[in-house]
Amino acid sequence: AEPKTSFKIGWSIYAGWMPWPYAEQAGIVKKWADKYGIEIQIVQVNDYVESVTQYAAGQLDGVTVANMDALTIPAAQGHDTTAIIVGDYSNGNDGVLLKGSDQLSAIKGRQVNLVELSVSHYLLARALEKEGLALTDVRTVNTADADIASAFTSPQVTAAVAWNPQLTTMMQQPDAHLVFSSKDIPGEILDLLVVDTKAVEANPNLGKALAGIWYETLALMEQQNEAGAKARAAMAELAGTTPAMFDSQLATTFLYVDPKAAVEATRSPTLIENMTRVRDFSFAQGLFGQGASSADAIGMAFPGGKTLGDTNNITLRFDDSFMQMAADGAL
Amino acid sequence: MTALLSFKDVWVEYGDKIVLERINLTIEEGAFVSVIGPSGAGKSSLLRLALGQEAPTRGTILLDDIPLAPECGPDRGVVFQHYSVFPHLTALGNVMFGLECAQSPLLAKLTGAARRQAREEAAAMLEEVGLKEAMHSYPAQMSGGMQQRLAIAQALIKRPRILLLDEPFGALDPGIRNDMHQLITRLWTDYKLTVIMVTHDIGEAFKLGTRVLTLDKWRHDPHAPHRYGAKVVYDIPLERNKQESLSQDDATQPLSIVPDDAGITIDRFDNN
Amino acid sequence: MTALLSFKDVWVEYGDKIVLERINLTIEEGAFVSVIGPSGAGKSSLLRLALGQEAPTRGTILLDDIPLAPECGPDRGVVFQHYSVFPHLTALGNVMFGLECAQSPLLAKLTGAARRQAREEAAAMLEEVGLKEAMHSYPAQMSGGMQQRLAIAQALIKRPRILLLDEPFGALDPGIRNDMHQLITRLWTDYKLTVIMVTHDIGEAFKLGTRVLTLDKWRHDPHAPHRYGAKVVYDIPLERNKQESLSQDDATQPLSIVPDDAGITIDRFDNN
Amino acid sequence: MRWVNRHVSRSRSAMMGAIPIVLLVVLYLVIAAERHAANPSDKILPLPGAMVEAMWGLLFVPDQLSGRLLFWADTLASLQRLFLGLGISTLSALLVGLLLGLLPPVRATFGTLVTGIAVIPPIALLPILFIAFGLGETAKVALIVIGIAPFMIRDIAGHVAALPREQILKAQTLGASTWQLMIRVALPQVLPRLIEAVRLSLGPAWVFLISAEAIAADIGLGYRIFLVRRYLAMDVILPYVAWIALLAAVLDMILVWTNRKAFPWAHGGRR
Amino acid sequence: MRWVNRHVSRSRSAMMGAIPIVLLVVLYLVIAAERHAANPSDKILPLPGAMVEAMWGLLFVPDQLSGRLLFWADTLASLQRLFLGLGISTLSALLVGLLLGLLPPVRATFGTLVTGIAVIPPIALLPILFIAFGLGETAKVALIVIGIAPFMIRDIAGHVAALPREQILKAQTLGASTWQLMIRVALPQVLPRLIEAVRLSLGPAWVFLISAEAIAADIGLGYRIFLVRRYLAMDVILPYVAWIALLAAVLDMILVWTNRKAFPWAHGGRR
Ligand SMILES: Nc1ncnc2c1ncn2[C@@H]1O[C@H](COP(=O)(O)OP(=O)(O)OP(=O)(O)O)[C@@H](O)[C@H]1O
Ligand SMILES: Nc1ncnc2c1ncn2[C@@H]1O[C@H](COP(=O)(O)OP(=O)(O)OP(=O)(O)O)[C@@H](O)[C@H]1O
Ligand SMILES: [Mg+2]
Ligand SMILES: [Mg+2]
Repeated sequence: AEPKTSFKIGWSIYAGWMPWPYAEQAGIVKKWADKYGIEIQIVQVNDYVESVTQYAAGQLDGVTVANMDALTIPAAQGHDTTAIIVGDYSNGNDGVLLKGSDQLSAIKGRQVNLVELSVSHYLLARALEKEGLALTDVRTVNTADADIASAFTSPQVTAAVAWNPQLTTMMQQPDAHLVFSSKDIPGEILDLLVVDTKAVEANPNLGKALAGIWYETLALMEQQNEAGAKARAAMAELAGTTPAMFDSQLATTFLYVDPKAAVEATRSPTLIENMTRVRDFSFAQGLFGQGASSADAIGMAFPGGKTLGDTNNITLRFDDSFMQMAADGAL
Repeated sequence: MTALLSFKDVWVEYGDKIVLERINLTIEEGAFVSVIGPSGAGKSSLLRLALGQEAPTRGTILLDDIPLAPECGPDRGVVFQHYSVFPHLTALGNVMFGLECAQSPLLAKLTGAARRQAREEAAAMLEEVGLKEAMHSYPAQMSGGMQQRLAIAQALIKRPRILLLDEPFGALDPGIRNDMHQLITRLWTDYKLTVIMVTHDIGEAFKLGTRVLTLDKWRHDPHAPHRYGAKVVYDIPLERNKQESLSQDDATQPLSIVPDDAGITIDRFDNN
Repeated sequence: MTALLSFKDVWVEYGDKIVLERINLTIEEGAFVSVIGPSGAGKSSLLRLALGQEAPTRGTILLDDIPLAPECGPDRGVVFQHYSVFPHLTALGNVMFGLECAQSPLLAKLTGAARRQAREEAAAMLEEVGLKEAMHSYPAQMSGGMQQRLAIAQALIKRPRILLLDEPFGALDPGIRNDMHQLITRLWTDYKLTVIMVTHDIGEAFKLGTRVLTLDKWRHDPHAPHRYGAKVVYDIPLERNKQESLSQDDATQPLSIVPDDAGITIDRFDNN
Repeated sequence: MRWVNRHVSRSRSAMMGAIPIVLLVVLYLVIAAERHAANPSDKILPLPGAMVEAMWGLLFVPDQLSGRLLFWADTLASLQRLFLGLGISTLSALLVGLLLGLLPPVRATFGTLVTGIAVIPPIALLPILFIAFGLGETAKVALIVIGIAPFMIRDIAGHVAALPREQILKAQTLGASTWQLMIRVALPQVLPRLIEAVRLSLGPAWVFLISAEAIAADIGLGYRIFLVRRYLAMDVILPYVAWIALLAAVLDMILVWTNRKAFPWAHGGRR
Repeated sequence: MRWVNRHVSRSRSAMMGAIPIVLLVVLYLVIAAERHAANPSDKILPLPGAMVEAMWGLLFVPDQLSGRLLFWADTLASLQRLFLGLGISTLSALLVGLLLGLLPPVRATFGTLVTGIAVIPPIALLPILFIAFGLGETAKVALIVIGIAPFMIRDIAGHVAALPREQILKAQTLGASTWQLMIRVALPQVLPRLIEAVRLSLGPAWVFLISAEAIAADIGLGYRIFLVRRYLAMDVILPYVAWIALLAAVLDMILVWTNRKAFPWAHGGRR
């Protein structure tokens, strides 16, 4: 059969993913897609969770997602997923906020609003761990990500975990203190572009085109000149915010602008270390689903043939080959 | 003449209240039956049975010797006591409705020549009931008597085999009422209809009917008022009015012998 | 006697259709005015004006020499042509309603002795109209005539100063109708009510009224049927029935001189 | 016999009503089985076995953290919110609806406002709701009330305004004041319609309840659904939705039954 | 004069209707000013100046990339979805409602199903909905339809079933078949109520539209509201909500007007 040539890539609003819609509107997507003889549609899904579940359900061929969610949503469901771009890690884009205290320890016994079972939940667990507390020491209240900013204005809410752009908004509250952030656990919260393994195996041009788009756009937006500023301003507008706000969000996002750095991060053993931590937390929270009997239930593969967990059930793969091509200028 | 409609040991009960009791009645084709009786006796109930609107609690009703389905159809026309017409149609639309249903099974709307003809026919009928000038009025814009006449026109235009009238002329002044008498008698003779008419006007009952039925409670127990239902207590044939004798004659001649009501309304109160 | 209600150059129009035209009328306290006229003449419209349900297009209506507010109150009682009663109340509840409103401003519900008394009064009134046994029935369980009697009982129990009746006895058989005549005449004399009654029964109009009004179009233009409205074409005082003369007398005596309707209903058709 | 006249007895009616539902269930099973034949780990249309398994824990195994049986705790929490919201809405619909429907000046003054509130999607104004009502139970009940009360008010007001003019006039001739008219004529006649309005609002009420629970909650049927939604755990979502539908259907039946029993006059017609 | 009888002329009515709205606006301004006095950077209740500023760009400055005026593009997209959803719902309500209301066997068979669908909160089914209809326009329109059509169907069916029995009988004696009864007696009489039902559904329709746009969209009024909500940009949200309310109110007025003009018989009573 003819390999599939038309693909849908979903994205949702997050500082580290804004290059995608910009590339689409600036014609970069079309340029690369044409080059590789395929069609790529960049689809915005307003709700982050929905974008990932839609990918898991097969409605999208690729999606922008955090490492933990890639593992617990599509991969845990047996949807064989390949991360072809490691775009950035959160370097302060996620944080724990408290009202009335700048000490993390004050969180004990409080009610914490956050998007449950998300990276926020993970961040909270890591924060509590560092403080010698357990998740049972707080009461979590599931709060939708679009509403968490306004929820935090309510006097009833005294602790919350959120990511950007909401986090920036919430920090502007007079009484809010950032007591823990992803800066404290660098590299653990990764923002990826994942695609359906079968799709990219059947048509590697997809991977090539996406890598081409990504690094061209990153290079453009990193320019410290008028063109770069214009690109960033456009992204800010797409994200519904101002250029200044957007820049401040970028500052807490560690973008792997250089493909070489991305390749390096993907190959480094810390990735395996971090993924182990993520998966142990996920398993403890029951995120692998009812069928999973151990943290090893879901297998992961890394560059260089390294694996983690059940090798017979590998559903999440980190593939550095396309980033490598970008680094080599071979696209 | 043959039996068109027959009631065989028919009872109507609401809960433990007996309304009609052991009604045995045969109505011949072409008869004009006037039904009189005190308020609440069950006259309207009897008409509802004949219409097929309600099924009797016990007993059977035969139409052409076939048990009557609890369903009404175009063979029976009706004017209800609370004359109801279609509020969303003008007078003309109300009268044309029957014609349209018959001639246009799919849309019940006529066009072109057929429409013009139906319109003319309906307009003629409206003129006969004195509503020519209110042709384009909606029922809500009409007086009580006008709505009643509209209901009559609507039923008459179909020339149904059996016409069931529940106090059809109650809201009309004597002049118009007289015209209606002429109209109904003419249609009855011309189309050999069978008419059952409930009325409170005993003069009217005797003037128009070939037979006058009186419904009333046959016994009254003051301690258990609902125990006994109404029966046909008088059944007076009036040869004089029969269609044959009328055919050469003028149907609207005033009747000289209108019985006094005293003899007919037996126990006026406590009939409910 | 003094003028209770006066119409001064009153017109009623619906759009460009003139219904009532230049009505000038003075109704004295204690009068019993019968209103007759062809269907669609505007009799109900006249009552609606007196009730305050509608305001005249032109002209003024005075009650006790004060312009009538377009609002009806407990001084005026009414029985509508399409007799309407409260569907959610039993017969008893319907009749008691007026008493409850008067005696219990807050809840319109009575308790204890007051309730028992109101109940008795209402039951007595129901018995007078022959609904004793249907006391606990809802209107939907009553026949047409029973609902009409209920509406009468409901209006009468309040003994309103002015009683407006629109064909109140239309759905009743002659026996019950006669009882109603007695009842209304008794209440009228006992409580010195003023009654305006629309009827189609000319005998009834002359039997009960102290004055008979005939409403009709005064001119008819076949090319512009709506151009002319109805006026009072006859206004016949009947000294004989006046309250003074009745006080010792029996009000229900049959009248010997009932005029033929031919002279009164002038142009029967095309009144609409 | 013409279809309009084909009366269906109550027992047959129940049977016939079950047919399309059974058919839908069968259709689901067939499609689910097919999908599972193609992909045994399909999560979108789970087979009954998976649902039973997933629900078992929620139904009968106490939660580790709280020690509660989650399913029942969810149900209880949601029903409590629902009934509170419905109750407040019904009362205010009755009150405001009567005033609005009966009194032209009140209608003129507040009709536009009620329409305005009715058409403003409350979920768009959540931030303001959070400020006004906080994030606890009040906010959830408030969302239900704001979501359905304006609709119910308008429905009741419309019904009151449509009462036959003759009745209003007649009541006045019988000496009824505006207040008496309201409580003795309009109120009792509007009660059957109020129950009808509650029935019609049940669906929207659940919608707002679930939206509220999706936004911020730690228990409730809607909370659970939105929590497991991210894993596309249809084996939990579908039984939960079915359970909601069942609860709502039972409520609906109770309301229909109440209407028939409580207001004989509205149903004792000639039919 | 008793309050029931105080008729209010149309022009006065418009004036009186404006009063509470003006009062609310004033109340808002006072509270907002107070909050700003306490905290000049308060974002939750922005002052009019901030709103004008925030809206200016959306209203009049073309978007850099797409060249569209975002506000108008949002409005257009949302209205398109709304009208499609309303249209489909109205048509199906008319069709199914007539059948359900008029034919007892159909009611027996499908009544339960419609009730069932009506009480299932479509929000709970969102994941399935997006899977079934994709992330495009279809899913959004479908959510509106699933959200409001069952309600409208039940309302219309109830209204048809409540037509006076006498009319149905009379039509049959005049020779009307079931079909003719449906199109000539029930259909025209139910049309005014259908418009009423559309009016009552406008609010819920907006709710569903906004919910759909909140989850998967890249344009639309709801999308914009949820997009900027991350920044607590009430200076955009409030004007958007006001705009939605205005659009809905205008629609409502058009419907009322249509009802009066198109069905004179339903309003030409004695009143
Ligand atoms: N809303 C309206 N619009 C237009 N015309 C109307 C309206 N209401 C009443 N009419 C007309 O006013 C005239 C008088 O009506 P009214 O009900 O007063 O007659 P009536 O004398 O009581 O007749 P009936 O004896 O038949 O009851 C009628 O011709 C009627 O068509
Ligand atoms: N749904 C019902 N439930 C209980 N009783 C009823 C019901 N319908 C009618 N009845 C009773 O049946 C009796 C006969 O009613 P019907 O309408 O046939 O009387 P009628 O002879 O037509 O009286 P009228 O001359 O007053 O119209 C009445 O006493 C009435 O109370
Ligand atoms: Mg009768
Ligand atoms: Mg009249």
